[in-house]
Amino acid sequence: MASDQKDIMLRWCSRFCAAGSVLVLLSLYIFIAGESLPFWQQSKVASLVSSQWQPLDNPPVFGFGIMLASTLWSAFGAMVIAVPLGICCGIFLAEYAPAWLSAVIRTILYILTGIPSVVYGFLGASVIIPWYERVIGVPSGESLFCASLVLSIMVVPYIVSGTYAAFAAIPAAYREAGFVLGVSKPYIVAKILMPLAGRNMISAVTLAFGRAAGETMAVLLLAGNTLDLPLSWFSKGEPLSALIALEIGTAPVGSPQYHALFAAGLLLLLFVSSINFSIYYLNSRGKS
Amino acid sequence: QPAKDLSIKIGGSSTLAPVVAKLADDYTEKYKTWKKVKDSFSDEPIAIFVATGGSGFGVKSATNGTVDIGLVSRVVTEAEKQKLPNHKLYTVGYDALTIAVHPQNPVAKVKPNLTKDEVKHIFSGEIKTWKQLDAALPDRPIVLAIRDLGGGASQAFDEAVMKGTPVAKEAIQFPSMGALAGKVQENVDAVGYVSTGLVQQNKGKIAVLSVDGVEPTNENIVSGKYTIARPLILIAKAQPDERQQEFINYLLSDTGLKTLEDMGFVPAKNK
Amino acid sequence: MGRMFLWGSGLLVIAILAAIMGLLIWRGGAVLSWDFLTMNPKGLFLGTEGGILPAITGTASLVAIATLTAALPALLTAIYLVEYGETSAFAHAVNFIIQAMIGIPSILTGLFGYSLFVVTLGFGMSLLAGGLTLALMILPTLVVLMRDALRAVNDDYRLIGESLGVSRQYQLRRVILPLASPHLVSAVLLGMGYAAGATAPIMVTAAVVMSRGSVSLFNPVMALPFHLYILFSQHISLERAYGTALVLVILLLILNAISLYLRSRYGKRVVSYD
Amino acid sequence: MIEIQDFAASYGEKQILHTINLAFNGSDITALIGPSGCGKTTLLKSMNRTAELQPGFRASGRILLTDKDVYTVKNPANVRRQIGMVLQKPIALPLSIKENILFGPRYYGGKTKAELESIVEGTLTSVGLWQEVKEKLNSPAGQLSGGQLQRLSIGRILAVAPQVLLLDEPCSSLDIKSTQMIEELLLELRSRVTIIIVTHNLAQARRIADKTVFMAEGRVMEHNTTKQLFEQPENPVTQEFLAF
Amino acid sequence: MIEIQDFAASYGEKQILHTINLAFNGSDITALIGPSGCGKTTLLKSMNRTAELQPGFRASGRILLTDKDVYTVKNPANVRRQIGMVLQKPIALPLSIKENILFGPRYYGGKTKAELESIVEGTLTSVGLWQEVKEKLNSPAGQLSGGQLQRLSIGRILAVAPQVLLLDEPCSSLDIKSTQMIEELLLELRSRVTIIIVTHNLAQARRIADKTVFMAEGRVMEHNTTKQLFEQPENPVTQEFLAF
Ligand SMILES: Nc1ncnc2c1ncn2[C@@H]1O[C@H](COP(=O)(O)OP(=O)(O)OP(=O)(O)O)[C@@H](O)[C@H]1O
Ligand SMILES: Nc1ncnc2c1ncn2[C@@H]1O[C@H](COP(=O)(O)OP(=O)(O)OP(=O)(O)O)[C@@H](O)[C@H]1O
Ligand SMILES: [Mg+2]
Ligand SMILES: [Mg+2]
Ligand SMILES: O=P([O-])([O-])[O-]
Repeated sequence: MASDQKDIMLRWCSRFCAAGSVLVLLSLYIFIAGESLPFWQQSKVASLVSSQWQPLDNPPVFGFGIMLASTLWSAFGAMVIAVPLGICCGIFLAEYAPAWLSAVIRTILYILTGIPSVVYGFLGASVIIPWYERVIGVPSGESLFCASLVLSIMVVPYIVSGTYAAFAAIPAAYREAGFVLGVSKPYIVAKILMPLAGRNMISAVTLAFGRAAGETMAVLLLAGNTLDLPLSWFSKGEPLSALIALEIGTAPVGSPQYHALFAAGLLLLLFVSSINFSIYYLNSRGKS
Repeated sequence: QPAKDLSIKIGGSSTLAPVVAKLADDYTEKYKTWKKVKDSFSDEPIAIFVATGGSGFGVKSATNGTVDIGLVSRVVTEAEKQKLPNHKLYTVGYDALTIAVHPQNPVAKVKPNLTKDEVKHIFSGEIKTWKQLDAALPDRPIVLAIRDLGGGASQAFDEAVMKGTPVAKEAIQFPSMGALAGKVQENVDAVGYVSTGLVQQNKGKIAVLSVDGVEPTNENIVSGKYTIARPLILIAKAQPDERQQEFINYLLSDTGLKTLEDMGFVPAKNK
Repeated sequence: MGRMFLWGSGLLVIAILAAIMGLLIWRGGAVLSWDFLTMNPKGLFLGTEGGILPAITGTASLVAIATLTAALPALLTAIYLVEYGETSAFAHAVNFIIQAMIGIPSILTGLFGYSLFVVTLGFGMSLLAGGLTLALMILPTLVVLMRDALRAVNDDYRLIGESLGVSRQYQLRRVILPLASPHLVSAVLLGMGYAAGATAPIMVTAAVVMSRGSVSLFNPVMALPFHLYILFSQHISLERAYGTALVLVILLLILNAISLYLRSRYGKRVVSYD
Repeated sequence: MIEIQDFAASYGEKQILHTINLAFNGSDITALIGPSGCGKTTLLKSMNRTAELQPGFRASGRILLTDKDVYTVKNPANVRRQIGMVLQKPIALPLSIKENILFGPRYYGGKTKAELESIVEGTLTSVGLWQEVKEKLNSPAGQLSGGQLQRLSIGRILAVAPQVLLLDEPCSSLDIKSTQMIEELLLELRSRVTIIIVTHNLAQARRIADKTVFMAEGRVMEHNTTKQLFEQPENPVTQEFLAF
Repeated sequence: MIEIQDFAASYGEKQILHTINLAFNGSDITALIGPSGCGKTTLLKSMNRTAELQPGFRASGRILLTDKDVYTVKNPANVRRQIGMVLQKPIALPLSIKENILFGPRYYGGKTKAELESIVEGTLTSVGLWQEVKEKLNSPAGQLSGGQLQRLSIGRILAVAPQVLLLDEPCSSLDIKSTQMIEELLLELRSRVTIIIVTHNLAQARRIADKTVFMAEGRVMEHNTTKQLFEQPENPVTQEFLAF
């Protein structure tokens, strides 16, 4: 049977491709870790959290304190705004909105996820910052808060669609089981549906957090890029991603600064990967 | 890959990149193909690419050969020169870093002249509000706008003014001179070191302060009286290929220097 | 009260999109013209006048390279995961790694592309380096979307195939791929949109502020998102930044709309019996 | 106890039920049989006003519970509370066994802690679960077997003290033993509530129902004592259905 | 024709089938009955080696097809081709009616165009569809009704000329008329292939099966002629099952 040979060929080709894809992707870890190796060999762990970043001094000083703090502020801040909004909206779409409105809003969310981050950053910097300066009366509006604001708009669709999917996946029988007891809808949502959707909602929020933490263009344009340790949400700061985008172009290949930037990349990578891993763990544990 | 050999890649200083980009555009517009530049060349269309990223990017890319011409707007250090043994440096002009503020900032009227020390104290963060600079000024914080560390401007400013004193950490870093100038145009409380080129480009939108009684006029820059200045340099290969040489010649020609001047810089021949 | 909050959250989403699109169309529409789409950037500062043609062709070339490089390996990987690997430990590992890679920030893909393609392999800043970086960026997304497209095909079709004793390759060719094709195409379109909008990965691997001359693999290119970034951040022209943003968003909307249409129009045929 | 008068219902354009007239006696068990898709579930759901949760549902006619038309009640929750319904698939709410029983009572409120405790024990005893679960009242209800779960579902309804109990194929996913237990339970409950049960299992109808209603294509074809209907069906459609 | 010897099977830790011994005669129809979950489907799928497509499936013992153990065949596709299986839900491959029939034959190849045409006509005739569909052989099979589709599914299997035909509740989603047609078809096919049919409908087993196997909890409880098994069941479990 000639077809059998084709089958065997396809089987091997596909396995080869799967291995290849994984290898290529793994090499991302290897490269970033490898290029940062000289940095780890030369620096103390304390430098990780030091808030000095002076790559051009002699000798240069590299501490990631400012960047780590900025990344956390902007990403957590985005969650503070996006989580309540996203969960409400997800529940609204799944349980309350008329079918047509739900479909319209979900299409809109789909469109919003398709708008590239540079456009969000651009609109944020050209509209939100001047507005923020005017309303709050601060001399200069770039801040982690503004970055969070724009990040929250960027990640809210992930939370909404995660919440929506979690609720939509609950069999109608659970709602019926509530309704036949003559209780109200909010009671059913709170006592039956929320617990059932809980785990999936958490993984949607975690996913969104990872996105917010790794996002570059929007924070580059909005966070202010100062080398000062941000002590509040309304400070300026320079998240890890912005640091890399700002300095990788000028760092001479092989210089201490170059390796330090890859070290920053590795930190970001480990941070986001651990989030991804926890989602995967959460999901696989939930299924069994 | 013959196309690779014929194209010219240029990159570096965000101050100089717009000038070179403009000239490259004029050049391609004028000649279209290499054959029209010189009859011995083949009939290939002219292909020129200009990247930006700051003077640091210019030095780095010229060193490792990813660009054919590096753009730098600061002094190239000896250490850097040693890594560029097969290269030739052309100073095409000069730029001054003006102490620039928003035109509506009262400092432009109340205190149009600062001493270098005052400038230093402003940028180091010792003077935090305009009122601290002069009692007649409003009690509002000063917003510092600086180039990021890879920019030529930040190094030139350090040499001319700060002399090793670190710039205040609250200073907002901008990835290009254009962005820095933009902040000064938008924000009444901002002060930054803006290239004369951008001041000329944005006439009326940026006010400039004198330093130690010297205004950053062309004459003062050329004569060296205004000291916060920096050279504009092309790093080319010592033996560029013929087409690159043609284009470098064009950059250094009168037309080239005229464009540089039109864009607000001081061309090298004036000095 | 609670109900108002729920409706409010839904309406807010509509308001956000309306505000974004309204702003882009209002401010960007003013500069949008045939010349804007077909001319090179001009002006004393390039970009203050003229158009964005090289950025459009640059983005198109980057997307083309990324898609051409990533789509086939992604499809084969997805086929492996769904049709051949099934429950093997290797397939689990592949699945896990690909899934984890989806969330990798694009700036890190850019960093990797820079160190691998630009520095180590010596491609320099070039269309090739940028396109391959984008290919890496979209690969995991494509695999997952394609995997789900194949998984959505009702298992009973496979059971029929198996009980007739025909091979998986035959089933794929005659039944599974034709059924999943709208979803597969939709996945590719989505990947294209993702690649077209990415800025961080091309900033140090491919994008320049000015390019003249034909597009070629070893030369850098201009690109729409990067051009937008430069126009805005260097204060070259806010109007033209809005115009560029509008062009970019319209381009992505078209890609996404087709992708959504394919999925909803042909979505049911994957799972139903007729 | 509950009476259906000239009732008709449709989903969108499609009419599902045509002028139904039926009366159910207080302490009877009535079985509702008929081919798949004939409208049995729709009829049950119309009676406790859960059908209207489906988009496009419209109804006309009256359904009287102790002489009051349930469709004139403003808040349908009040109707649902009085006309309880057990679904085909046993469902554990994501709560403990105890909280499953108290789901309704807690919502209606006004009970002391001791009263709630006695509701739990009383209800679980009446559905024959108390002995089996009294040690693990606080463990998740999801752990129970299908048959236990279906009895728990019935208990959950009984805990809000309905007057009518509707059951939609309550045994179709259960094994023989569990089915027997449910049937016994229904026979016991019959003195307290009016019971209407939809079943595909004709033997089950014969075993437990006093009356049987045969429906086809959205109409009541025959309504009679179970014995009469199975042994001497009057309608030829009933005859064919029972014969095959 | 097909013989099962000491066969046992499990999914992961859970043993589903326990030492099954059964022999099926060449031209018999055998019905396989038993409570839900007792392992009927698993047994069928084990016979044509599709059970092993499920993760965690393990089997021991022998299944002999004309004295050759199918579990010693290297490529299971060869077994599946000889032991065809019809699924519970009628399914149209997303191809034309004609191509549904030719799905197997085209793969095995080596047929001329004329031969393929005659396979289409012959098969459709034998499943009683030819008259109904000969005008629209090239239209999508999805258009057919449930009953037609189930006959098409049977035809699709017959087109690869299996020796054994397994059917897993083939009529459970069909109406009375379609069920009758399938039953007639099986009675006709019985001279050509060994037929084993799983059914929940005991009346159906009585109508068409020569032999009946009663299974419970993964074991064969009774295997006898249909008449004997229904009228004088020997095993008390069988008695309970039939009585309930
Ligand atoms: N939400 C709905 N929208 C539209 N049609 C519906 C809806 N629910 C049920 N129907 C239709 O109404 C008819 C009667 O359905 P119903 O569920 O009442 O039948 P049934 O007698 O309970 O059948 P079964 O024995 O299969 O449970 C069917 O034709 C069904 O397709
Ligand atoms: N893929 C699987 N993995 C694990 N367990 C399974 C799997 N498929 C079936 N089972 C279990 O095997 C047992 C027998 O299932 P099987 O489908 O053979 O029963 P059946 O007799 O066909 O039931 P029914 O009459 O409901 O179709 C059941 O307990 C079922 O839960
Ligand atoms: Mg029903
Ligand atoms: Mg089965
Ligand atoms: O001209 P810069 O080097 O400051 O960008």
